[in-house]
Amino acid sequence: MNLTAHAPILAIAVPLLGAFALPLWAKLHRSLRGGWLVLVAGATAALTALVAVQVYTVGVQVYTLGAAWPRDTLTPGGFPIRIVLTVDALSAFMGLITALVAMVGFAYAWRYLAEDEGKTLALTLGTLLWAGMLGMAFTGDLFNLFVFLEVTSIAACGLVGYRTWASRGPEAAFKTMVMYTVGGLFVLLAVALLYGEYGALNLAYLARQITGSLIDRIALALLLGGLLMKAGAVPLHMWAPDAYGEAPAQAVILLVANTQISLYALFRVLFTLYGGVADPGVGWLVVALGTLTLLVAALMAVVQLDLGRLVAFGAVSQIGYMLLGVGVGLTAVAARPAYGLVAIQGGIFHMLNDAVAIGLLFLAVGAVEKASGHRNLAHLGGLGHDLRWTTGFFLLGALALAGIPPLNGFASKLMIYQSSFLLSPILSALAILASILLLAVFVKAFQGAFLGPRLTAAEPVPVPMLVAMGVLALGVLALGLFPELVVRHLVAPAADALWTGRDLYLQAVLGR
Amino acid sequence: MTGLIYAFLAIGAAFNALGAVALIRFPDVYTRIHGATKCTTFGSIFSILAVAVYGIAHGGGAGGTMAVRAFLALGFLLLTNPTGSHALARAAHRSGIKPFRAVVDRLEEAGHGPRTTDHGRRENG
Amino acid sequence: MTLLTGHGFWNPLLWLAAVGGVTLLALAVWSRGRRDYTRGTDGELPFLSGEKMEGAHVGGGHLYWGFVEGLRPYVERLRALHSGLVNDYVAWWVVILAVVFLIVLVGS
Amino acid sequence: MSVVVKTIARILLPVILVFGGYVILHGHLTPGGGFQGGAVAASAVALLLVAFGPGSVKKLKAPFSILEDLGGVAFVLLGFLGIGTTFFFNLLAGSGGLFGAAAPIGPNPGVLNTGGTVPLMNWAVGFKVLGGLGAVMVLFGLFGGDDDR
Amino acid sequence: MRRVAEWATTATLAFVVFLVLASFTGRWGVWAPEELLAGAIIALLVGLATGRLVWARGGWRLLQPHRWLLFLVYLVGPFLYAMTRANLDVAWRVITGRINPGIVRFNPGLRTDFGRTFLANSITLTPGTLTVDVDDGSGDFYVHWINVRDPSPTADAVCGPFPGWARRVAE
Amino acid sequence: MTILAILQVVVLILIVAGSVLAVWLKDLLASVIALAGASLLLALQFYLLQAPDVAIAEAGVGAALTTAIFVLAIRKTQRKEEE
Amino acid sequence: MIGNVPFVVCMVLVLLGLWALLFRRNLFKVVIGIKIIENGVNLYLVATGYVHKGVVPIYTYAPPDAAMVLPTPQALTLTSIVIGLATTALMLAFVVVIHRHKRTLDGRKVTELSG
Amino acid sequence: MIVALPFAAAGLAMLGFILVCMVRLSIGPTAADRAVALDTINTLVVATMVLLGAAFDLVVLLDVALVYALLSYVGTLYIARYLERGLA
Amino acid sequence: MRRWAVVAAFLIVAGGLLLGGARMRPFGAPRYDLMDRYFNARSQAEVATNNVVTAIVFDYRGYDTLGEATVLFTAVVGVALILRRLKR
Repeated sequence: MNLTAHAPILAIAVPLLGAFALPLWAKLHRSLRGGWLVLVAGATAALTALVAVQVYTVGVQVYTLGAAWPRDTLTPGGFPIRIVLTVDALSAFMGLITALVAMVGFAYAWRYLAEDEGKTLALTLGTLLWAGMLGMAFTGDLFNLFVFLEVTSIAACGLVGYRTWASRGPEAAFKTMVMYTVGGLFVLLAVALLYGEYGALNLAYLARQITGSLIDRIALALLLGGLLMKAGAVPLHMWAPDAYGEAPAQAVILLVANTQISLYALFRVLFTLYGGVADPGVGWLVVALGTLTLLVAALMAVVQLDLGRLVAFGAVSQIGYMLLGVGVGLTAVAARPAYGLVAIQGGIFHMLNDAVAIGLLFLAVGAVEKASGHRNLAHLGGLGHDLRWTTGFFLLGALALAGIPPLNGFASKLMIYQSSFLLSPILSALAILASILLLAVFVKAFQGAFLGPRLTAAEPVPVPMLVAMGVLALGVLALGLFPELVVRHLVAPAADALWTGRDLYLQAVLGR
Repeated sequence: MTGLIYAFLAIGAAFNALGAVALIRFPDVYTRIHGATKCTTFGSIFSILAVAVYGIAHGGGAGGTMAVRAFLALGFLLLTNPTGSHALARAAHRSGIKPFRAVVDRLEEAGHGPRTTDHGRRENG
Repeated sequence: MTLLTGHGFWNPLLWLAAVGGVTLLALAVWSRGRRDYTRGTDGELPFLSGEKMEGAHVGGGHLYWGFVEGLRPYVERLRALHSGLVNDYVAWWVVILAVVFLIVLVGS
Repeated sequence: MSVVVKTIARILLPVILVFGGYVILHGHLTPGGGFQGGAVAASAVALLLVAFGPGSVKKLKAPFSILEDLGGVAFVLLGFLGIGTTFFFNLLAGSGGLFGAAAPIGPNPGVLNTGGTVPLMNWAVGFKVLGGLGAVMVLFGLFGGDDDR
Repeated sequence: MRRVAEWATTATLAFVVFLVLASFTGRWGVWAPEELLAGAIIALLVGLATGRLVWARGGWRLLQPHRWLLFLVYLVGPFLYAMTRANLDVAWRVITGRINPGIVRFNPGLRTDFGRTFLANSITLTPGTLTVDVDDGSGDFYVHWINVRDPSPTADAVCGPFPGWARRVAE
Repeated sequence: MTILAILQVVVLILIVAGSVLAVWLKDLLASVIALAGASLLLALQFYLLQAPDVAIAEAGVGAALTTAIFVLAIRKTQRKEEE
Repeated sequence: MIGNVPFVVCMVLVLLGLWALLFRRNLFKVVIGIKIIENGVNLYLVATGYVHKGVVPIYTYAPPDAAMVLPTPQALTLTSIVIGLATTALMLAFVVVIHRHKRTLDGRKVTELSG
Repeated sequence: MIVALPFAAAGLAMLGFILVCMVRLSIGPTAADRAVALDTINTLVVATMVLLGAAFDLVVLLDVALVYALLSYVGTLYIARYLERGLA
Repeated sequence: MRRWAVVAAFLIVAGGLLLGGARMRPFGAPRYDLMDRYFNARSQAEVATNNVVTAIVFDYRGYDTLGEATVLFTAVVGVALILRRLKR
């Protein structure tokens, strides 16, 4: 068996198998569960990396499920009937992000979750969420996208409702679930419309067929609605602070990655599926929503007193930067000026930076909550005396997220500022304003929680949690100090996949 | 054979109609259950018999299967329908619905009447 | 090592070197300052309305109070929109969906 | 519930389970399949719960979750069976062995021994759905109190 | 021993049900051999799963063949007659709206679960009566009678020959 | 209009009627009953659209399981909708 | 023959569910609204696959030479029904737990996470 | 494709009766009334499915009717058990 | 005021959706030339199943079914997580 050819499906099937078997191992013995989880997570990460290496060195990978040969995408009639996994550079990039986040999350969860009976289930849900995200990233089939969207939705909501002993957890989970489900159902409605019109479900095939007719436009609207909701753009973001604030910390970073995967699906729809009938109106809509997102979320963060909710609004505002970057690219995609590519690169690079930095922040908040038992800024203070490492990590994450120069947030934000300046100076001014607001917010939170005299007693943070945070902190530093390497080798191909790679994507599936 | 099928269909439709009308016309739950259960069961029996006769007349594997399936559905209906009605009638009585203009209510007298639960609300009937 | 961003460039190492230079300069200036500052005087206590307070901490809710108060009129309006009611969440979504429909169907 | 309902439930429980098994078994010949049959069989759990009270299903929670895990694992492993060519490749169809008979083309009464991995997947999904939905019913039925009359 | 009997009888009955479901599946016989094999396995599993529950309250006498014959006779004879009468009765009452309802109690003297169930379902489908409750202990039937002629009737007054049939078939 | 088309339209009307009832009724149990009725008729519509697989799934799910879960959830919470 | 009436009716169902989501404060009604949307979408999917004078896409005892309806939407709908059931179960679990904490189902009183 | 027209006509009649039951479902003063209406609709739908199975002349369609005949009763039982407040 | 804005938005969405429903390919005449003709014609030979839907569910689109099974598993795990009995 040729491992490299089968890597795309194995990267999804292995975590699914792992998740199905995890409760069984846990029933046998607890140590077996740990070993199995390490095995599965390691294998999945390795397979994802293998896929990424293949994609970045060779080109778009296709895998036809159930065919006689993985590259047999077409039947004799010349159309794809089976589900085709299509992995291009952007998919692989998203896969790498999820792998990083999930590994860190598992390492963190190891000591973060209490060993009551919920730990096995939470770990299972985490694995399922990871598998769902990989499935969304790698699939080349519209209905399959919906199925894995639902996998991620349900797993995410289950994790959000983890804290059933308090009323806030289930409340946040219910609201999130309602929004996710409605969004997912409208995506399904769009799939039904497209299927009824073209009789096919393959993304590439549909992309060739779509002409911009009325049904196409309505389907586009429904897809936009559903996916923007899952991505959490203002004013559809309302579930996001609830969910981020209430979920356990190791789940929050997966939720953030999930948001980004939804953005990926949105970009896939906008650039690949509807790339042939690019509509500047939609581009401006995305730009407007992005600007609104980063401003409103930053403003909302100013008045928050709950540390988790404060960071959550910070996380929502980062979605705005990604939307802004890619939206600028979308408005420019017809004329293809140079700044469009830079904007997309900035947006995609910001996904990685956001996953690392906001993940670090959320993990630090989780550590604070576990160590001190509080999250309210009115009660916190002087944690820096006891939690030295956590303090450092929080500061690092906050500065990176606010875009302070040597750290990673700055590089991607700079790209977004510059390209959006070329589109409209007001946009970049607003973006910078939001960054400043965020800096103020985080400085406030940092000062309130960590500095000052020792107000709150805190227990030491377990080592695995520190290690998980340390990995992300190293990521922040590395991405900040060597952005050029990352952009040239990882981000630029991914951006090209959206910008000019549409034909390559279609050719990989459909030939010709 | 065709005449038999038509007759069965007509009887079935007529009694089903009677069940529906009884549901509308009768004054309280119990009498409605009377009408609905008896008439729809009887009507369905004849409808299903019509199908079974059609299947047998059809002959062959498909027709035989059709007849067997129809009779199975009939059996299931005969098992489940009266039970469901009984459960509903008992539930209605326990939830406090009095029979309409009852001459006598031995069940109420016997103390199987409505018990209040932790919610303490009675049926608004 | 230089990230080109279309119309500009960004090199964190260069930036770090510059920051190092500036830091050295600052140290040099600082080293020429007054020598008679000592620890344990009133100079290191927080100044809260002229009162001396031992162990005072400016909590997260109080830091740059004026800034937050200045933003409050805007933020309160936004906060009112975050009502926490599921129906409102869906209502916002429907509004955005309507906007998308208008843009997609009518706008072009 | 009253003795009538309990007795009828006693009669119907095996019938529902057999019918669920029938639907799963003939999934590739008549309408039905793993999910439908599993749902039908899970309705038996619902019937058990409603007729005999939550106490009757208390012991079923663990077996059902194990059943579901096993069904899921079996389904993925059946997918892995075809990994020599591709994932989910139907290795057994038309191979002549178990479930490997070729179906006669055109309208026909149906031969049970066909379909390749499809019947096996039917069974895996059937047990998985039975376990999963049964576990959901049991969890809902047992939540918040053990009072049974 | 009893456990094994429970499993075996349940599995056999389940197999019978399966056979009815899977009839006309074979090409040259009525049942294809693989159907029989698969059905036997399913029936065995079902028997193992539900055997204890099915026979938890006895009722072994139902297995006697002559009772099944009697049941068939009952179905096509008195039952069908009573049902027809019941429907004509309801039709008449629907048209005229003449009802005189009440819930009466009587004791048919049945002891087993199956007998009581049999009678209750028969009552529900036959003229003017609807079983509302059955007392588990004493075997009292509470019946909603659409045309009460006697507030304290005997079993025969309400449901005619059915208790006897119930005793013969199911008890 | 063939008789099949009439059948389909009538069932569609009934589905909409059941759904309207499910939304409109204040009593949650009645609402669930109406939803069960709508789901029942939805299965009938699937049947008319020649999709027995889907109809069986909808029958098994809608008739027994969804109703059961809804009723259990109502039992664990409360029945009336507060206004 | 009947035009696009089934499609329009499906859309009406979707809108009905959306109306319930928008204007019904009770959490249960929200779940019911989602169920109705889901019913509409499922019906839409199956309706896209219907062929006039088509028969079931099953060869067992099928009439010869009859056109079959499209099988793909049915397979998709099957998947969608399972997903709907899973979603409903999880949402109802949330509702039950929320009621356990708050003793109310009124959406206006379940607004701890606001602002 | 309708093969046997009388069966289809009978099925259409059943749908009319379902409409009548729907009226009771909407106005029924108590939940028990609505449950009775639902139970009646269940029976009528089973009859309709069997009739239409013959009308389409497709055996495979009758499986749906079987499933309904078996399972519709479970939903009714749940409602009944809720009404008598016994569902713990 | 806000309510009317929401109603207006709802009406716009309603217009879009109903337009989409009305402008679909006519009911009963779907696009048949691509996948579905292939499935109906070839599934008996390729997968050896009489039921084309099952062939699609478990063979041609088996991966979707894996996703579906995953959804169900996820939901069950989620329900078990939400309705778990807390030790505290």
